[in-house]
Amino acid sequence: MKRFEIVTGPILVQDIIDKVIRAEAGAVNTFIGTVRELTKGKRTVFLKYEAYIPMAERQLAKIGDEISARWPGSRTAISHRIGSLDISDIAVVIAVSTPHRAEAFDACRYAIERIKEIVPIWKKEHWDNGEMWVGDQLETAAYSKGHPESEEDKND
Amino acid sequence: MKRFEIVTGPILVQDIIDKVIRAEAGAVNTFIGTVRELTKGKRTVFLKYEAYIPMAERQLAKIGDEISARWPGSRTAISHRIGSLDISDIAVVIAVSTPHRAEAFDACRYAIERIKEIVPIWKKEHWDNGEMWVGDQLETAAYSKGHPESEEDKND
Amino acid sequence: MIKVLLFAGMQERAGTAELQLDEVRLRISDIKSALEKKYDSPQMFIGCLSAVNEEFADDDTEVSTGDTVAFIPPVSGG
Amino acid sequence: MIKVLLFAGMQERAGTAELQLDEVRLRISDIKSALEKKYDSPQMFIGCLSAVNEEFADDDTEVSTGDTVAFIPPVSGG
Repeated sequence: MKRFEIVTGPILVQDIIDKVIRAEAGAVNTFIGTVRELTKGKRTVFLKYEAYIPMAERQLAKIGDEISARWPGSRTAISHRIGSLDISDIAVVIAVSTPHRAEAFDACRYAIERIKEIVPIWKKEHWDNGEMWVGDQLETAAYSKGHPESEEDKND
Repeated sequence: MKRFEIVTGPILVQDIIDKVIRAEAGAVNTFIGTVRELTKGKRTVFLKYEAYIPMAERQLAKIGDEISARWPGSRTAISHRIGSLDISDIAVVIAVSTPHRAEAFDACRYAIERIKEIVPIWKKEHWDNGEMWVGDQLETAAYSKGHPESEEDKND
Repeated sequence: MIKVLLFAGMQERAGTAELQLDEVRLRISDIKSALEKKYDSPQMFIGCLSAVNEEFADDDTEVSTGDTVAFIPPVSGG
Repeated sequence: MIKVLLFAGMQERAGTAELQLDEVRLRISDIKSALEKKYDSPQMFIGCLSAVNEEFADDDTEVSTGDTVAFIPPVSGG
């Protein structure tokens, strides 16, 4: 059972939860990132995620190690999907189990923030009238056929 | 589809998530409370939950209303199981969807804290050598056959 | 008639989940006093909330025939 | 031979996911300079991190035959 995975098909939330439920745990927090249709009024048609797969899985496992060190007694599982995703499809599922509830929230929150910092995965938004690699607006004002928006709006 | 429910059988996490996933949402946070075997070294054999069902469902819906008011654009679903639960069984599932991730965590956290404040549900712990209604130690030093512990340890 | 519901440890100690009071009109505080006497348990409502028809209510709330009063000991769901 | 991997927009602009460099030993900064020249794109590594054999590395890191260098543009998973 691989607890940190990049997958190419749909993610079943229960599978990820099953990897962390244990008799010692009283709480599981789960974060599910889905494809949102509208970002500041702009309509996403679909998304494409790409990853540097072996490094991404290694980095997800590293996040799990960081969480274990910071929240002793916790267990974490993360699956991130790549490829083409439609609106409402699940892109990422994080599950963290802990003895008590406060740490489950904190650790899961930590995981999603770290994913957005250190895991080599990239999202390309496709709109009716263009497409753009999110986070890539630096060099690509010309490349992007759509409207770049602030980093904060797009990357969550 | 009832979004705020007291149920007597197993809760399927995916069912609760399905009640809140929408095209406008990019994030779902889920809290799953499970029966923990050990609390401060004391071994729980099973738990029993009881509720004032109609009022409990009304109060869960009220928490949903509070969340909608505080986090516009969110949607919440909560199912709490009552009856006898074994170790690792799911007692409660909360799912909150929001456009962006920060509010999903905050709103879900708010929901579980409010459940522990305003929803008429009671937990009775059964150990090898006794049993006790959690939160009831005030009058029941004699009634409890086991060791009362601090409120904080037991009720999470 | 006023219906009174008891739960959890309070229910076990009273040996019943439900009581019927014949009075037509009562304040919550009156009901508490009556039950404290009935069960010889002057502290039985410490930490306990009250609800009338599934909404929280306070000691001064008046209830009348047809109402359901519930006493809510410290909750421990979740 | 040193393998270089490109991703996302960087890969699309370069028109390839992978390059092979014949050198036996290079610093990351040397590779960056060579690619900036090759693609006539002096800003192509702005905001970009580097990894050697799947671990983040800095510009001074030396790589040699058999190593895999990956350039990691700003990530946007989650």
